Amino acid sequence: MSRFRFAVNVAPKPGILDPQGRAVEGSLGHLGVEGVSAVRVGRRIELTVEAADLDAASAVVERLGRELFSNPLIESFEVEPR
Amino acid sequence: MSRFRFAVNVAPKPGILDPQGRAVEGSLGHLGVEGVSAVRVGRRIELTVEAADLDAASAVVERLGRELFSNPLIESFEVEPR
Amino acid sequence: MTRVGVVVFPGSNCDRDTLRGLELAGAEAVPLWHEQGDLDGSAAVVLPGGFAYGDYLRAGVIARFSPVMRAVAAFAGEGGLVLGICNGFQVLAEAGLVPGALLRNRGLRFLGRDVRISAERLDTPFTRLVGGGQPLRMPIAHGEGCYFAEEATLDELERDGQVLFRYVRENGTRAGVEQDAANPNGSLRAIAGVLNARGNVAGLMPHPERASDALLGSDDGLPILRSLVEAAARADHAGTVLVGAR
Amino acid sequence: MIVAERPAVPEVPVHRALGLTDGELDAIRDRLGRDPNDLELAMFSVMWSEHCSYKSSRPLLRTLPTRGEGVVAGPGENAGVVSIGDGLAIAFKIESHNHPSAVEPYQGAATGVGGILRDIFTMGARPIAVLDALRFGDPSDARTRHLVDGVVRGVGGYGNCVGVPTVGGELVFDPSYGDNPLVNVMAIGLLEERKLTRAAAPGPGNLAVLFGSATGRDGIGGASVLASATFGDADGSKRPSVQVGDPFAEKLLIEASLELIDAGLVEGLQDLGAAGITCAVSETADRAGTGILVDLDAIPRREPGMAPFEVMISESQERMLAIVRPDRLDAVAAVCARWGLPCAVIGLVTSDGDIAVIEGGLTTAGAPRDGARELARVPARALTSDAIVHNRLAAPPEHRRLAPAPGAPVAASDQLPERGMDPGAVLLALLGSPNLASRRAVFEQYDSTVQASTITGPGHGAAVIRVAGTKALVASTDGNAGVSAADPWLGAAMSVAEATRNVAITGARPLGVTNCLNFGDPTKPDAFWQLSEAVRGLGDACRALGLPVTGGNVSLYNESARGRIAPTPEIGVVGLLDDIALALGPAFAHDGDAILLIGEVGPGLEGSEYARIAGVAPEDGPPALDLELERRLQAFVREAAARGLLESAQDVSGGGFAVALAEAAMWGRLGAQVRLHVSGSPAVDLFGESPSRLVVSAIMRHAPATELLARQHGLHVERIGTVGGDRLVVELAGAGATGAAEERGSRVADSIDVSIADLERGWEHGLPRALGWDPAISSTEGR
Ligand SMILES: Nc1ncnc2c1ncn2[C@@H]1O[C@H](COP(=O)(O)OP(=O)(O)O)[C@@H](O)[C@H]1O
Ligand SMILES: [Mg+2]
Repeated sequence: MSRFRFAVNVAPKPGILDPQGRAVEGSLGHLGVEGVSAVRVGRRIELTVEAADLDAASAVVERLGRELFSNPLIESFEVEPR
Repeated sequence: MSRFRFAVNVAPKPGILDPQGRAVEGSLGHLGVEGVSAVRVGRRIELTVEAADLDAASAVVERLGRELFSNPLIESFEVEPR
Repeated sequence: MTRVGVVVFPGSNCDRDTLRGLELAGAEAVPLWHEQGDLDGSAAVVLPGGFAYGDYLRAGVIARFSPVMRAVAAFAGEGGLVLGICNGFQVLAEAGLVPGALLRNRGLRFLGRDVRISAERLDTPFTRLVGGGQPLRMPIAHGEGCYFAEEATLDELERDGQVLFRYVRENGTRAGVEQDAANPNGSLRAIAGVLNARGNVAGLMPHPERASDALLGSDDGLPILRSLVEAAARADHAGTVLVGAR
Repeated sequence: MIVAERPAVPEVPVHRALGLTDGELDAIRDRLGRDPNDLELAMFSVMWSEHCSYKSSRPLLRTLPTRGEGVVAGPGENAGVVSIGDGLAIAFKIESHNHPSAVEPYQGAATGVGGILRDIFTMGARPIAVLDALRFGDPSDARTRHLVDGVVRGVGGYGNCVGVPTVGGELVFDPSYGDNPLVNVMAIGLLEERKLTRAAAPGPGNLAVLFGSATGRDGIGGASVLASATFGDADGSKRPSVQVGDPFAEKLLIEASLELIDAGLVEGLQDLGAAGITCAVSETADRAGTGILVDLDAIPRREPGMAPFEVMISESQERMLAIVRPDRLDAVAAVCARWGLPCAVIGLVTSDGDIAVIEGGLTTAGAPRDGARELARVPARALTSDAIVHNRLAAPPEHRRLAPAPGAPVAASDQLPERGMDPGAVLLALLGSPNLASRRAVFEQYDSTVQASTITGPGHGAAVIRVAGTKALVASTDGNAGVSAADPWLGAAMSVAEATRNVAITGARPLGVTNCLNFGDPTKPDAFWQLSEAVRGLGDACRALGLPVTGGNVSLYNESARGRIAPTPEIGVVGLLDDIALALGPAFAHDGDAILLIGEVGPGLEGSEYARIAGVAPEDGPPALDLELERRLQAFVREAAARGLLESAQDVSGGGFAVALAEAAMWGRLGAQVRLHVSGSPAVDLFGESPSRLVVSAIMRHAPATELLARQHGLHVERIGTVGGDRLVVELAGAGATGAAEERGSRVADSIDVSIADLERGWEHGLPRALGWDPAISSTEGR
């Protein structure tokens, strides 16, 4: 067995309203920041998986991304080996 | 001017309580998942910056990461060009 | 009458309650719009509860950049009295005007219920009329109220008398940290409210303005608002009060 | 509300793919005098949906009593409005968001709260309270737990953020809701009567101004077939099947809308809900007998490349339509800007009575620019008041459904009562059962005290909220699926009786009734029979109690592969308490007070919680309801409260007399010594849910006057014991108490003797235990 570190990035699907992203964009004026657009706010889950090999570990993370970390109806996720 | 896409990853600092991470670990049992540890739940903000060059754009994102996206007291952040 | 300003951020939802509570406490309470750069000559300022900017990203962080907050920070810098309630506390913490941060409740659920708190100090502009003895009963209503600061900071706060309120049990004893219903958000050292080092800026999670009328179950919050108004009145004439930390 | 995406099968004609029948297409042709184009078809398909047109239920709803003294606005407006004197009025309405909540519980419930709140502030009322009536399947089932968790977080996530206290509701578990949860939300608002604003578009030449969120591809699932069939775009990925609520935007919308109304800047105001812009423009125009010319290009979009039909029927949340005089446009825009809300002139009020959609823009004079194309033109009436009506077939089922089958959710009740077993154990099992245990674990996730006016929040009967001076508003929601399943007429009438009784026992005078009718597929005669019977029961009860039905909502097709939900007429009632000081609570007040039982028990255990946890389906039918008796009971308790005779009043409902008594004791942290005369079977006397009964307490000195007053109202009254001690003791007296009762199938015979502490423990822990909730909840969903 060996240990693998992953990150799972969860983001609102395209076309889905992202109130947080909107609020951030709306606030940039107050910070005097310009030229920022298309802000999407999502979650990032980092985790360590102990498994026989990378494939086995990835499989576990894929499953967690699908079943636990993301809401497939409104969010998409991507797995990122670290 | 050209456009650059970034992601800013915000994670709870080590040692800061991360009840979400703990909750995830707690729920792994129900899912019958084993070998997962060190779960940290953070945020991920994706954004597009319009600037003269990458350096200028990065500077803007660095500032947002520091002042808006993360609370230095409890969170660390990293900028990821996409 | 002493003028006390209540900041209205987009998403504030306790501003009207707070204005009313301050009036019951004898103040001339005026709303301060988040986009204004001055405080309309307020002798004290309250940041009310709610969900400023939806509490999106992180409670209080976006509001912190509102123009009015520059005025509030300057006012606080001169020793002006500032009180943050619930979301207002979160804004003050994000703005660095009070120490620490407010994390998500340990149970990861929003909690609306009555809690009991006791004032650790009775000599501050926020507690002078509270009087010792009975714990104060008032509601909390928040999802991110778990007070956090690093151990070293917490020790300093205790040493310097910057812990203003703590969650306590019905019998007045200090609440535990984990799995103690008396400290429902799991705040470190059961801290419900803190002072800045200078003693003129305070934040607390419970809602004194919702406990300002016995008809609604408790008026234990009124003395807190009265203390503020009275201190502000003195500040009015005698310049700003300085309650040096111990 | 269209949720499921229908596959676009080429052979299927567009109108059918849109859910319109051939007959409905003919009806559309009649109204247009020509064939509709696809955009017009899309507009009809959403406007003629059950949700917008009430095409199946309208004939039934017409039979309801809607007038009454104090009614300022009734059905047809966004919410009912009743006067409370001093120039003030209350706007209130209950609405369902069942199907969206089944798909995505958090967002479904959240947008449900947002939708009903908009109905309230559209009328010029500031929302002051929310009540959520929730129904789920077996609490030990994993899916149910997921739904409960998401729905409760969603209700809180939205209501807490907008700053409207959630002060009450219901939470009921019944297997029939397993696949099809019910999320009914009632909202209440306070307004100055003179500020009452109509959702109408008067005055040709006035401007239609859209403000709030931009328009995206939300909630157009069912109609998306058009994209593939007509626009050769089969990519559904851009089209969310779930709408995301933005409570922050809603809060800004509330403040901006009320500011616009306060300043008298709008001629009419309408929220956007189902059928989006199409519904808003056609309903406001129809109410004023005008038309609206919609400038499609002027509508702010969230997405590039949206098709005209997508823009016209999008159900994007947090949007409002204002009808504005041209000379006031700048002032309106200023208010919106102040609240950071985008706003745009999207059309012009016309006199031709048509909803016309123009692409290519309007001149400043409001005339189509040259080169502009008219994409649709439909009479506003055809979409709304003249929408199709179906007279459905109603037929009672051959054999009626019995009370919940054995195996109903009983996880939390440790043991089921055995024949001849200690009734104290039965009482504890009932108090700890999912449907009767404390709802604290749920309602503590809600902010019930924001606005600093909550006198009695969730947990102990009806909610009491201060409105002005000494006046308080009292509200309750109630339904009775158990009885409705056996007899929809009775279930509906009993729900009205219970909701009004819950209000009356605080001393308040009920002012009006709103209702949400949750039923199955109306094209099935037995389902439609359930609906028509329930509406008949609703009407009969309201007439008997002299109350108007001021509004409501109908949710049909609550069916799944596993079957149909128990018919669920959900009733919301608001009442007025003139003097808060005289408000009565359900909890016993002091040692030594006399306990009186008002009203008489009747037979019938079917549909009771006792039958549910006992896992029996009694053949004795549900208890009967005498509406005239109920009226007298409520008159009595109001008069007794006004005269200050009583210390507490609790009604007998779920769990029967024993549970009502135990609640009064627990909530007062006081014991009681009671001797109950058992007429028939102890199970019926203790746990039967026959209506029109109260457990009241009075100081000894007032007991005789209370008994006298009850008799004057023609009510049976019995002094059954005294408040005191730290135990609840109920001795059974009379023939029914003997072993003979057991021979008659009674399950209980001995007396009850339980400590208040034990009652409280069982009651408090029942729900979290049933749902498997512990302090460290595992969820990264929601906020
Ligand atoms: N989903 C809910 N949200 C808020 N309050 C609730 C909910 N469900 C039940 N309650 C509250 O719990 C108490 C018990 O509910 P219920 O048994 O329906 O009361 P009653 O028997 O008086 O009709 C009431 O105060 C009710 O408002
Ligand atoms: Mg009820």
